[in-house]
Amino acid sequence: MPTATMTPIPNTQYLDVHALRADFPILHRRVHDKPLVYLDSAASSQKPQAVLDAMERYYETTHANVHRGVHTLSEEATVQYEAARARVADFIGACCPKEVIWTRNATEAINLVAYSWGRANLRRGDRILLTEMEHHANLVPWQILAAETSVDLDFVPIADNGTLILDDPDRLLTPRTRLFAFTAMSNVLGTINPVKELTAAAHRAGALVLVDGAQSVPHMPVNVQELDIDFLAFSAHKMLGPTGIGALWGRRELLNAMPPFMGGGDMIREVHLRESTWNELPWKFEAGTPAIAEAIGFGAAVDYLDAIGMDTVHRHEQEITAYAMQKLSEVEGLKILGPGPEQRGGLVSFILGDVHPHDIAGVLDSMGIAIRAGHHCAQPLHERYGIPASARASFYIYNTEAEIDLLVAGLHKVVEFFSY
Amino acid sequence: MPTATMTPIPNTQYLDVHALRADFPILHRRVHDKPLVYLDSAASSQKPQAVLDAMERYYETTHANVHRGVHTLSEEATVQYEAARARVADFIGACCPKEVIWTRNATEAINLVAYSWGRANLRRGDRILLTEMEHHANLVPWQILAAETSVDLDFVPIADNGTLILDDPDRLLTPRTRLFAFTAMSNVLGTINPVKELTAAAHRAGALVLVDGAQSVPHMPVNVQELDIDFLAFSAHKMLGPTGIGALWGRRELLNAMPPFMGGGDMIREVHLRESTWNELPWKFEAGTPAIAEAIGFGAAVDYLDAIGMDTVHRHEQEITAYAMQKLSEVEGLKILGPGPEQRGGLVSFILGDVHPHDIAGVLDSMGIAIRAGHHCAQPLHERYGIPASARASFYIYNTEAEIDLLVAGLHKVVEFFSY
Amino acid sequence: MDLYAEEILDHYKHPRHFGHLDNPTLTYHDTNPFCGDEINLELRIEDDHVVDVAFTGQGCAISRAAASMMSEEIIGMSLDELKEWDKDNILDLLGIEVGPVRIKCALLPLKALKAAVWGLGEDDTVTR
Amino acid sequence: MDLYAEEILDHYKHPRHFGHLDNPTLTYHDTNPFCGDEINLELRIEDDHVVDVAFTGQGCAISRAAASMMSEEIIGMSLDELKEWDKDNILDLLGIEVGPVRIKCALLPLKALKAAVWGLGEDDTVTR
Ligand SMILES: Cc1ncc(COP(=O)(O)O)c(C=O)c1O
Ligand SMILES: Cc1ncc(COP(=O)(O)O)c(C=O)c1O
Repeated sequence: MPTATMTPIPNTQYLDVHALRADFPILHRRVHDKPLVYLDSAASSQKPQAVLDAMERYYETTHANVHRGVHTLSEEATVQYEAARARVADFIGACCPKEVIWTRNATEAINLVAYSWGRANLRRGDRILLTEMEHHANLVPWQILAAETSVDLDFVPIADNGTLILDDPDRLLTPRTRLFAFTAMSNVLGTINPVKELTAAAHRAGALVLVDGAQSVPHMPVNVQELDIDFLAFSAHKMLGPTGIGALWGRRELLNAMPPFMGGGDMIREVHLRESTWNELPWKFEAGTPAIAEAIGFGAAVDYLDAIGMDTVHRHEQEITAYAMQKLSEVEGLKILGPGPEQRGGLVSFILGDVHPHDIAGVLDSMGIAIRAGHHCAQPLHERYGIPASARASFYIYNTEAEIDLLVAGLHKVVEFFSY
Repeated sequence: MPTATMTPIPNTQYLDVHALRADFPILHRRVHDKPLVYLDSAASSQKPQAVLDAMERYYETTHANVHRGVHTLSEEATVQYEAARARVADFIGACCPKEVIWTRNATEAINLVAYSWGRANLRRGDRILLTEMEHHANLVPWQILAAETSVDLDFVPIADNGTLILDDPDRLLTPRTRLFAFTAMSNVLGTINPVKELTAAAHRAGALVLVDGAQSVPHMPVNVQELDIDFLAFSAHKMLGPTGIGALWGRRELLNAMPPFMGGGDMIREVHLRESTWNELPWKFEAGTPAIAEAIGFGAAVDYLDAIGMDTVHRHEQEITAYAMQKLSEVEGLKILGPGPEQRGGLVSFILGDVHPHDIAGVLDSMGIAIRAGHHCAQPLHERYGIPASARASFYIYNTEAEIDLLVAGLHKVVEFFSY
Repeated sequence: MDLYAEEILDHYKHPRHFGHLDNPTLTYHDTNPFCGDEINLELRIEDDHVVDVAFTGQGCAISRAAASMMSEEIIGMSLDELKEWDKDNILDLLGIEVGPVRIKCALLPLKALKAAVWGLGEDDTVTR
Repeated sequence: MDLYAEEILDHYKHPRHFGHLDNPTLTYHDTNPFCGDEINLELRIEDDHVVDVAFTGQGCAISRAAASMMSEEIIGMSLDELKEWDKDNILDLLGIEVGPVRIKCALLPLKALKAAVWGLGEDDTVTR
């Protein structure tokens, strides 16, 4: 674990960031005539050339619709498309590719579970446990389900330091609790939740576990079998992959027992005018022409991350984050949300006196520095802290401590600029 | 209308296909050491370089998450993303961009209507009218809905010549019929249905109209206001665009009155722990990070088609199709499904003696010719004709009459090859 | 740093008409939940004309400057004139390029103004 | 035209064991709805060994050749041996590369065979 007292070096000790940045074309762009400092990867990451090339190559040499075609292009496309699924399955330690269902994004993955598993299994009086730190993606689908099925929602509260308060698990994990859905890492607080412990508690209470891995899968090793969870949702675009694709992983027995979500081509076995039977996993949940090029791009992204190693990715980000927290705390009036560096992933959200986060981001943008401002799709979390919005700098493999220095220098300017 | 007696010329009279083929990198590929003859565009079209470049350029210079970011990249990405929506809205003659909702594909667009409009509006005893020629995408979602809501399905039958039999519209369009959902063009028979007339009949009966435009929007001019329909579903990947994106167009009043489908970021206005309010159109129906690059690619595809002109696209295909039908009918034992060239779009499905369609496609593939074989996601249609499968050659702007000649020569070989 | 031109910063730091009126004819409250911005707009109308205005609320510099500049501008204008106003009037006042995301900030005061004057019109309770 | 090697074409045009048995011990019917392929497999088992086999159905050349070749091969084999069979046995018989889509055609006869012999085992009604 990096300590907070280390001195700035151009790369972290874990990763040759400067070499790696050459792989990301966008990082050579200038913004307002300054080199781009991209600190918004928690919203969406940038893409290495290898990912773009994989998709371009696919379109230029192989594209055809998958599964149904007898001709060479279709067979080759099918092989590449399913190989990408196997790669992603492997990346998260799934038993087998058929447990990985392609979706548009993490959000759709969670909605799939709410629609299919939720409507088939929940009855009035059943309860779903969430936390107060959930992204809207892991909140709104359950609200919609709850309104339809008269299921009740409970929420694990958050302590002032940004960690979950679960000292009384039995009160929240009642005998009627059927699902505990929580994020592995908060996209605002940065908090890394103890997935294994939370899962064990849920299972003791007889509840299933859905993990929102949108922020964990891109940034640290995740092994679904070791964690012993039941569902995992994540998005390619936050982990060097393209937009338009994400995945739901689920345990085979659960997925097998679930009714389909959307209907159409590919998800069927036999169709008659008035009734149909369903295909096997994973295709039962994939209706219509899938995001073929995107799946292949996702596979290439996972290859890129695997070549670095997720342990290295995580350690690099923790080092950057510790450094950032130390430097940010020196900015006048700046207050960091969330726990200390040892309990958090690669992002820091903060408020700065009474300067509106939009203005912080606006001034930084004029210096080429991209951070996010707003409620980051976590309004209830901001309500919990009594603030309308916050500013967030988030890091990935391509960020350097030198960029943190630019951020901090920029914030000093912001303070100066808006002082009365 | 091209007649069936014209002589083969390398290009049709409408389009300089040879010049245009240079824009499609994959068309220069060889398959089994023969030049690729791609006759499977109804399953998925190939992509011009301009579409690939638009996406690559986006990733290399602009990518960031849309709508929420204050920084330059996010603002630029948002502008490009929403401009693509406006382009597509314009392409189908929509009143305004907000009537266009991005989905993964045509299939999801139909499911969206089934889930959102269907569950909110239909009651036991209500009826939905479909046709016997629907793709599974416009059949299975309604079966799932019917099973859940005890709504009844009716079907417009097909005549032997592949056209709809609607001489008794009042019997099928009952006072309880709430929706008439049909394809504008059959992906097997090639039949172009009279959308305007069918829509008028449905509206007289008080039913809404959903048009499956997966095969019409790519191949002919479609103007939703002129047709006076209520919903239109289509996919980018069949019209020179990328995989992973499609669209639902719907009339504003209808979309406004519909509840959301999936929940998550971007589709909300305000979120609290136990309740939320929804964003305006189109975002109300777009949960989570959208397919940003894909939307931009879709916009570029529509630009490419617009530059040619959809009238020209349609005329070119009709000429190719008339030529193909004439030549194919000379192959021994070959039987074409569907109506004459004046009533069909750019595809020809057929059976060939008792040679299994897979074998037809398999032998043609060895000659570099890609056609499709199977039930083309229209099993009930094949049941209607008492055949398990068919072979299909489908055409697009890049196909030439010379390619038809290769197809026909190939089919003569197939006959020879499999004759006893 | 175009977005934060001298004048905008001045209006942000020293907002004109910030506060409350004693006896407003119209008040309207609006929010932009996306940003957590809020505005409370109060108008004093006499003979179909704006004779005084005040606002409170929280928001970024752009939205606060827009509210401040708008307040200065609309005093003396008739309700009919205000009904003609659109986003170009605000953007002209601000005198900067506003991107597609921050436009929501810039237009919040206008949204409140339009709702206030049109709401009045609909109730047919115009004049004092 | 690898897929349609001489031998495959021969089995397709002149399928061995095509037809019905007089008194099958086991019959199994399976379909591949994706292709519209169908197979009806009949086995005559004596002393846990295949003594005769027949099949009917419709399908492409690959699936029909696979059924024909498989039928020739399994006569004389024990049920235990057949339970060991997997897709490699069929692909070896066919002697060609089969892609991910057409593999379903090639393996339909094997699927029927496995279901027949395992089904038997499960019912514990093995031997005549
Ligand atoms: C008529 C028709 N409808 C719907 C679809 C489904 O399109 P997609 O798979 O892109 O959702 C297709 C294409 O497969 C089609 O031909
Ligand atoms: C914790 C968390 N969950 C879910 C999501 C939703 O991801 P997406 O928008 O890709 O569906 C995000 C990202 O925005 C996130 O940070």
